[in-house]
Amino acid sequence: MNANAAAALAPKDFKSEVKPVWCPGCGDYSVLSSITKAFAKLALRVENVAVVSGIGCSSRIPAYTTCYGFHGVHGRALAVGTGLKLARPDLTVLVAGGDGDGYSIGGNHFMHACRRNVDLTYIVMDNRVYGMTKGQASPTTEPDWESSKLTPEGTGLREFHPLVIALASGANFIARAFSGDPNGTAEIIAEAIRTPGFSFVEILSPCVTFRPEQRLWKDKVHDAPVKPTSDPSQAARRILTDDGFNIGVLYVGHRKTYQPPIGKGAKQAADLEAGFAL
Amino acid sequence: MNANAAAALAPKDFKSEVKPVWCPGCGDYSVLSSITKAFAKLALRVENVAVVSGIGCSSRIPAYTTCYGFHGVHGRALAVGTGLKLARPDLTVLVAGGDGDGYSIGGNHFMHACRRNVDLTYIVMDNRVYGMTKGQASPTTEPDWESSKLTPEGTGLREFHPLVIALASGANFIARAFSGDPNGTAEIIAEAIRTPGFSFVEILSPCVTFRPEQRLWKDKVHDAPVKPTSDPSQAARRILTDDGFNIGVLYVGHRKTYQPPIGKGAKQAADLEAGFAL
Amino acid sequence: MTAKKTSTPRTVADFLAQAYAIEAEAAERYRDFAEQMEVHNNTEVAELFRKLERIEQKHRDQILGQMGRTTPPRVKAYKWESAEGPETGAFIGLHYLMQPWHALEIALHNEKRAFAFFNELAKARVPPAVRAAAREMAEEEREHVKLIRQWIKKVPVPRPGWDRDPDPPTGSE
Amino acid sequence: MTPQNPAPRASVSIVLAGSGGAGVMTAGNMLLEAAALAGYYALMTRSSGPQIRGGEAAAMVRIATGPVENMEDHFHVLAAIDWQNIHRFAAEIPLAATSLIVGDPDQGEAPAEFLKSGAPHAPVNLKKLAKSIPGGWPNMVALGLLAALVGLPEASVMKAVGKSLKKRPDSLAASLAGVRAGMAAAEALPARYPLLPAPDATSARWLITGNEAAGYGAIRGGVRFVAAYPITPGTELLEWMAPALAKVGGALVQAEDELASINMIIGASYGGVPSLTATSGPGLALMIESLGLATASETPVVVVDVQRVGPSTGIPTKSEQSDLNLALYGLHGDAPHLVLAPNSVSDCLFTTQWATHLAEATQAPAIVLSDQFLGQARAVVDRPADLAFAAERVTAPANAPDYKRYALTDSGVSPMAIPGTPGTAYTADGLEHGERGTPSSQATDHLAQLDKRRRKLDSVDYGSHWADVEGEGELAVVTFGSCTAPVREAFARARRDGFNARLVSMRLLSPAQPARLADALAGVKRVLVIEQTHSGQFYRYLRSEYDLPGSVSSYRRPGPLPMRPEEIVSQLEQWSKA
Amino acid sequence: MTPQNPAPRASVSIVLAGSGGAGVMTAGNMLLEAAALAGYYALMTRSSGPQIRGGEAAAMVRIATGPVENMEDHFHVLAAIDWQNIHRFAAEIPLAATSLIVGDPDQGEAPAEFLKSGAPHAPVNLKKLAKSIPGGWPNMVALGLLAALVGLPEASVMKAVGKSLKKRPDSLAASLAGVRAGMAAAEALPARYPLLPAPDATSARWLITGNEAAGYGAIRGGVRFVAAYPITPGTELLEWMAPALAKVGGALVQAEDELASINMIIGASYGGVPSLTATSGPGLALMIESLGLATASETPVVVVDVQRVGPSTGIPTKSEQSDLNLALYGLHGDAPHLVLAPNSVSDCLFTTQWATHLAEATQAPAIVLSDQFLGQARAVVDRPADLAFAAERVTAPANAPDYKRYALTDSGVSPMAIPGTPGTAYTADGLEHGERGTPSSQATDHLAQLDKRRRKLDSVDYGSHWADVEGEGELAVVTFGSCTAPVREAFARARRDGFNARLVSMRLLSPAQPARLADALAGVKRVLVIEQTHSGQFYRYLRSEYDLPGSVSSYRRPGPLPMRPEEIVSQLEQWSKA
Ligand SMILES: Cc1ncc(C[n+]2csc(CCOP(=O)(O)OP(=O)(O)O)c2C)c(N)n1
Ligand SMILES: Cc1ncc(C[n+]2csc(CCOP(=O)(O)OP(=O)(O)O)c2C)c(N)n1
Ligand code: SF4
Ligand code: SF4
Ligand SMILES: [Mg+2]
Ligand SMILES: [Mg+2]
Repeated sequence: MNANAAAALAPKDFKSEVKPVWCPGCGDYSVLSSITKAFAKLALRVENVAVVSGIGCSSRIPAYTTCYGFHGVHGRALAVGTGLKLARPDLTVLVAGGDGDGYSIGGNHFMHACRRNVDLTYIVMDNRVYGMTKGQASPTTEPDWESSKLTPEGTGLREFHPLVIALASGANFIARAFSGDPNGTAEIIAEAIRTPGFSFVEILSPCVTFRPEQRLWKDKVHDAPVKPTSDPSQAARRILTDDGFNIGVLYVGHRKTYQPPIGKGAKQAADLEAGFAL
Repeated sequence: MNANAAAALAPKDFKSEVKPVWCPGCGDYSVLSSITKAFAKLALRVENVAVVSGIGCSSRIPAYTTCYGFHGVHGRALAVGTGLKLARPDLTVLVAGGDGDGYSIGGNHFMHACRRNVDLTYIVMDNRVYGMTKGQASPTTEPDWESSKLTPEGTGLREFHPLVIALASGANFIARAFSGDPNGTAEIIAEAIRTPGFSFVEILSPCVTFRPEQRLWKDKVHDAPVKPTSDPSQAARRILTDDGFNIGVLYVGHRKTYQPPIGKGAKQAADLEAGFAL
Repeated sequence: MTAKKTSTPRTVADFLAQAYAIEAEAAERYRDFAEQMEVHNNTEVAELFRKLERIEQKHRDQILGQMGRTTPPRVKAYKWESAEGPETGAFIGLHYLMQPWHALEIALHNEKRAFAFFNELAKARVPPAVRAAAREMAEEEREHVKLIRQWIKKVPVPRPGWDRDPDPPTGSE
Repeated sequence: MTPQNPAPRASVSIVLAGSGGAGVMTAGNMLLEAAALAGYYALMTRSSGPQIRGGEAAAMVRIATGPVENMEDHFHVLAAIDWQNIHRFAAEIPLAATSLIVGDPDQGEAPAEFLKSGAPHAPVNLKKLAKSIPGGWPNMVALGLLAALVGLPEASVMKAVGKSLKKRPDSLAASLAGVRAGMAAAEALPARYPLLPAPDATSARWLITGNEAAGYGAIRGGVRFVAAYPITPGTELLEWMAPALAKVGGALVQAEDELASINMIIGASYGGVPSLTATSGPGLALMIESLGLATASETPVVVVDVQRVGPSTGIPTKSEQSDLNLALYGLHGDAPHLVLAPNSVSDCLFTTQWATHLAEATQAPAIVLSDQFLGQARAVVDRPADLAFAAERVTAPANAPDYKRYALTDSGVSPMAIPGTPGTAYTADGLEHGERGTPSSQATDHLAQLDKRRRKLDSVDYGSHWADVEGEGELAVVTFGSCTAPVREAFARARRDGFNARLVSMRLLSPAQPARLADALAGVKRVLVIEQTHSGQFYRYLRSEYDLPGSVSSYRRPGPLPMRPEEIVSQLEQWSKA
Repeated sequence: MTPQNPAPRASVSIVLAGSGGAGVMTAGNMLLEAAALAGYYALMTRSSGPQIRGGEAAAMVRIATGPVENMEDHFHVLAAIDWQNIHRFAAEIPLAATSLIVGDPDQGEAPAEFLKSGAPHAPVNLKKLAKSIPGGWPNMVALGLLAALVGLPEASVMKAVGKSLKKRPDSLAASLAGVRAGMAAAEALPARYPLLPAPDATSARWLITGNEAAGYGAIRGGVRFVAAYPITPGTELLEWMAPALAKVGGALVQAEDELASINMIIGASYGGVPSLTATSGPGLALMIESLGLATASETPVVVVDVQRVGPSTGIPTKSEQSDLNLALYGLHGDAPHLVLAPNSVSDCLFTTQWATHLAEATQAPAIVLSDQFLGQARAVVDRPADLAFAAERVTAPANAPDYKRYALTDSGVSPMAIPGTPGTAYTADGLEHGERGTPSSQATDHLAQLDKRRRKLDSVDYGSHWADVEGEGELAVVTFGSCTAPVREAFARARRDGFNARLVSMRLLSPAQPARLADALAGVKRVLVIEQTHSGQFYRYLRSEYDLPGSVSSYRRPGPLPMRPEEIVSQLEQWSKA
């Protein structure tokens, strides 16, 4: 089949037959729908897209798309996605997961993926909780949230600020989205994919089961009052002082994408023998 | 021996008989000397101090002191130090290591230790290289440094900004020091130890073997032109725009130290049986 | 660099305590240097640093005598104006292949700094007794400078490439 | 139809199924508690679909006149509030032709998977009955019905419901009415499974899960610091410990990952505080490097691995014993350490307590291999005996002369100086070292320290706790962990047919105890090794470390289904006749 | 003194020692190259103190008329440029009374540790001789001296020096003069160790380290993506591969840690590109969880573990075989995978190439257990044969009808769809799954997939490469890895005394090959297992998986000292007479 000649796909063509195990009301349904919309908008082909994830409710997402998917282990999605993209620069690689997966166990890969600036898009469905393991605090959980049996007095820990860390680490595209606005989110995801380099989209995605109060997020979010900037220190000021509910693209940089040439070597393996011969 | 009555110790009392394997000229000698000066300045007792490290040239430091020491595995020093301090809040715990140990393999613990804000002092001897394994690029290595056989064209990666990450993650005390100024560094370390919560001191400490050009750092460093601030966004602006050679205490916050009460439970183990009894 | 003013002694006792600290630290540092050279198999330079250590120790003990003591005093933690104490060698100057000439150059640099330190104090606005004591100390350091200068002349000047090591470094862990 | 008048039985198994929201777990727990209050022993396990919420679920309850630690061959009653996807549990809910299926006719037919057992399907309008009570719930009706079917006294059921609803007194009346309605509805059912009278309660009883028992065992053993990262099915152990530790002056820290948690407990233990983490296979895998550090630096720690089905993420909610290899062999280099396996829900207490004691005594890491079955099963058990095993670390006194942290002693154990002790400061090291801890690459130091670390484990007297040894005869079954209970039941059953064999359930898996096992197997002609793995990990381990007498066979199979007595009986038959 | 006229020998061993800066490694490498140019086989290993720079160092060179892959029992010549701390290497530098110690009298006495061998100490003023040449270096004098002592032709030495100094022509003349001065100085020495004439060079020869060979083997096998984190002694493998991959169109990425590197190569391999990482014990330990993912998701990857002395950080610069347990058993759950071990420097090439082929063919992870000795030894070897093993992954065609990624095929191998292929998109999963990859917790799916993953490895024809099998008789030695060469040499020596035995050096460690080994050992009455571990990991593994014939003994000892032929000969004697 000639990919160019093929008809463009609709969002539903990116949605698979596998039925999500998510709780009804879970924000991740909307995120799935936004992703499929973004893929359609970008006229991608299912076979040229790979969705990579770790472990968590949100990380179940690859199988819910009709694309190639990789559902790895907890916290390592960005490493898998990085290897895949570096080896196969022709693919569109979307890495997706939760706040526990990405900011707790996976925090180191997050920082280093931002630095490395491989042409990936990374989506975190942040519900400020570990959904899959029944409601423990994640790095983004408020310090005084007392509903986890593991931390019955609250964690007492300062929240992790994903956008600040992304910026401090060198991510090239930084946005915040809200699952309650699937169309807006689709736009943002599409732009993230379109932008070369490492794009990070933090999506506020309520966990209706363990954080039912997040149903009220819809009343808290608001559009970012300013246009995206490409000045890191301006971006820093904005992100540091924002209320965590500013929605929109907040930073777009111009850093060079990291991609070693692959498949372009001039030599044969046997040519290397010269180095050993006497 | 009554610790209070005991004579205060001199820096050399904190220096052990074990002779460092460091290359002559290595910045870490000065750091060791600064640490012992800081301990003496604070009138600490050797038995009440624990120095914890990972793996690397710099991480060899614990055995060079007369304090309790723990030389663990690569990248996990902060976790060991955290457990130790939480279990034994009466001790002064100093965690020390290299830029590879702390920012590459140990990056996640770094971020989360900053967030957790346990009363620890963390010293990174940053030489922008992996000394121990013979000169590979570390996260703080300049992207165009081409002297490592692993990355012969340079890493092409944006440097990791330790102070920015520390600030973004919530460290309560942030300073940069230079090993070439052991007296100034000793002051900073003493202040870091004195300040409650998680204190981070990045010490520029040349690797004369793999980065001989760092011998010239002495001409590059300069005192921070401003006083420490306790305003994170002011600190952010400063650190983001600084040249990496500003020396001094850059940020001192007032965040609450994380320390669950330990040793203070009112109950006996057997009292817990009530929960199982019919 | 961290430009904090070294506290100026107001009495001779203060002065001697400070001078004692300066010499004690200098001696200790030469011992560190000697040990580094021993660990790195440079015995020739190690021995030289030991010698320098002994010189500084002697000076230190002489001050002890001036203080009228037989046991070392508790050394106060001084804030030196400079990165290192006025007579303390910087670690970064060392190299495992260094030769006696390099070691003596370091010593020379330290003695000159010591001289300058005491000389300045001798001219400072401090009680005359302190000035006199400082002058005396400066004189001694000037003697040391001379001594080292003569010594340097006796050792060969390193050839260019003295620090060339044909072998690669070793790594571990 | 009127029920026959069946003979009362010593054990009955019931499953209550339904969609999430139907409250089958709550009702199951009440049934368990009612049985306990009535003086019975009981055990409950759970199954649920992959959905976090609203998924199909089943509460499996076995009630008996004596202690029970495993599930029976089949269930006597399957009651379903609805049938939505319940067929997915078919493999987990074996029925017999003599079983009874109770379903709500308004919820459709019972699935063919169950009907093919030949068990009759009795319709009961659970929802309608519930609706007839204001605020009524079908699960309460089902509870009453099930209690009546097995003959639990009404008072116990009512008391159990009351206890459970202490905090929701508003719904108590409706619940009790529902129970009564269910009891009444049971009258019309075509079968009954009455229990024999409960034994006289001579001993105190506990209602406890294996995870809770392990947590309590750790605290009894002296653990006062825990750092951990949540993972199914280890999380409940941690969730129980968090408030419990706070009460006894300890602390639990949620770490950023398992690399942090193992290293945090190493740090805390280095500081002198007995420390533990709990996890499951994927987490244990991440701790391997640092367990080597604990071995080399001689820092005692306890790691509870509540095993689930592997490899990789596998089937996180189900049980298997296949982390055995990792626990035994997972460290790089020669790194002797302790591996122990509890063999019942209540033994989780003893084994974890003993593990803590042993870890502290030997200054080595101990891995406790629990599993999802033991960890999450809730059981009515006799209050376990108080055993004196507690943390007793050999420490160095202040100013110990010429202190050497890694001194080469006869027992291998050398006094550990605890930070704060004057005159004994040392640096613990994962690099090979001499007696003082100073790094060394000399062959003599390496060999001496390897020998020392091995000797520590070999010089402990493990007493009789290394295994449970039962029975007589020339045949022997060797097993461990949660396979033990079904094997015991199979033995009891086979014995009635004249079968005679020894049973060795090994609690101390490593270091191996060849002399002790040889003793236990003296005179044995044939050995059968039983385990829940695919590759026969336990069998292979026994071969490698022990000279098993006579001919040796292996019966193994993977999870997720629990071992059932009948399956083992048929293995025993084949094998004993072979 | 004039040298006796000793009989020429087939092999001679020399060590050149001195402080960092003295250039002993450089001279050792020139000696090695000179030997190669003269038509000899040779091997060089290194030892250095813990200092990064300026530490004591020793270059150990063995030169022989036939292939050599291990060190001899003792060195014939120990030459030292200075003696600073060289005594620390005493255990590594065994001397005999017939050996010769050459030292510079200006550098003091030779250490007692060496003199007690009874070897004479001949003074040569190396430094003075060097100084007499403008720009002269003592190491070049030592080189000339050593070359003369063993009778290497001057032309070869000069050529080797010239090659090595290609980039520093300014120092060539002085170096050559130094060599000549050394040769002249050798005249006066009391002993000589002349080599037999070099064999006619029928085959092409390479000068290569095991790490380079493994890297090249990987590239020949098809590896085009590497992600890794530096660690001694694996780093050189990576450092060789980085530019080599760039040349052949591949790429190497330095990852932030080992967790990242293993997952990056899983990602790249999922994308269809054969991928590898290299590490050592601590790094392998960190990769364990994700190796389970590679197994469960059926993603082929190759992990080279260049083993060092464990446990924990251990002795990073020295060799041991004690990661065997971790490599074989380290995964949680039942996770069949490949483990291979090269048994010589040049076999690192074949084994890594074959491992790549097997990983790709079976869609499973392969661990290559090299070690520090093999990896860092530099050897003159016959150019290895071209073997056709390359990556040949069974992939799915575009639009394959009813595509099932994890289809239950006879061989267990199911076609893998490579991203980009239309019509076959699927999600790879570490959760247990059905044939399509959809997560499943059904017992039937779990068993089917476990069987499939096991079957894949069992249905490969490993041919004759599974082991090197040599010799005849009723006795057999089974070994692996770098123990093989000293065992071979011990055999050759013992054979002269009438000893006769078989030697099995196992290259494929897992999956076990019981039928093949049974064949190889048919008729054998006694088996001796030889390995470099403390606990006998290999012996235990063989016991667990194989029915070894007759009585089985184990000879094992840990690192850091390499196995020497004499040590094994004495074991063979004891054992064969027992
Ligand atoms: C190594 C490892 N540790 C722990 C777990 C258990 N675990 C699974 S998902 C999860 C957290 C999920 O939280 P998040 O990433 O926020 O996803 P969510 O479920 O909230 O979408 C944890 C701790 C695991 N699977 N593997
Ligand atoms: C798990 C693991 N991976 C890799 C290594 C190898 N290693 C030892 S030290 C080191 C880096 C040291 O760099 P840094 O922390 O900057 O310390 P430096 O030597 O520069 O002071 C590495 C990669 C190891 N010991 N363990
Ligand atoms: S538990 Fe929370 S995050 Fe998980 S599926 Fe349910 S609502 Fe979504
Ligand atoms: S290699 Fe570099 S960091 Fe390591 S001891 Fe030498 S100079 Fe210091
Ligand atoms: Mg979450
Ligand atoms: Mg470094």
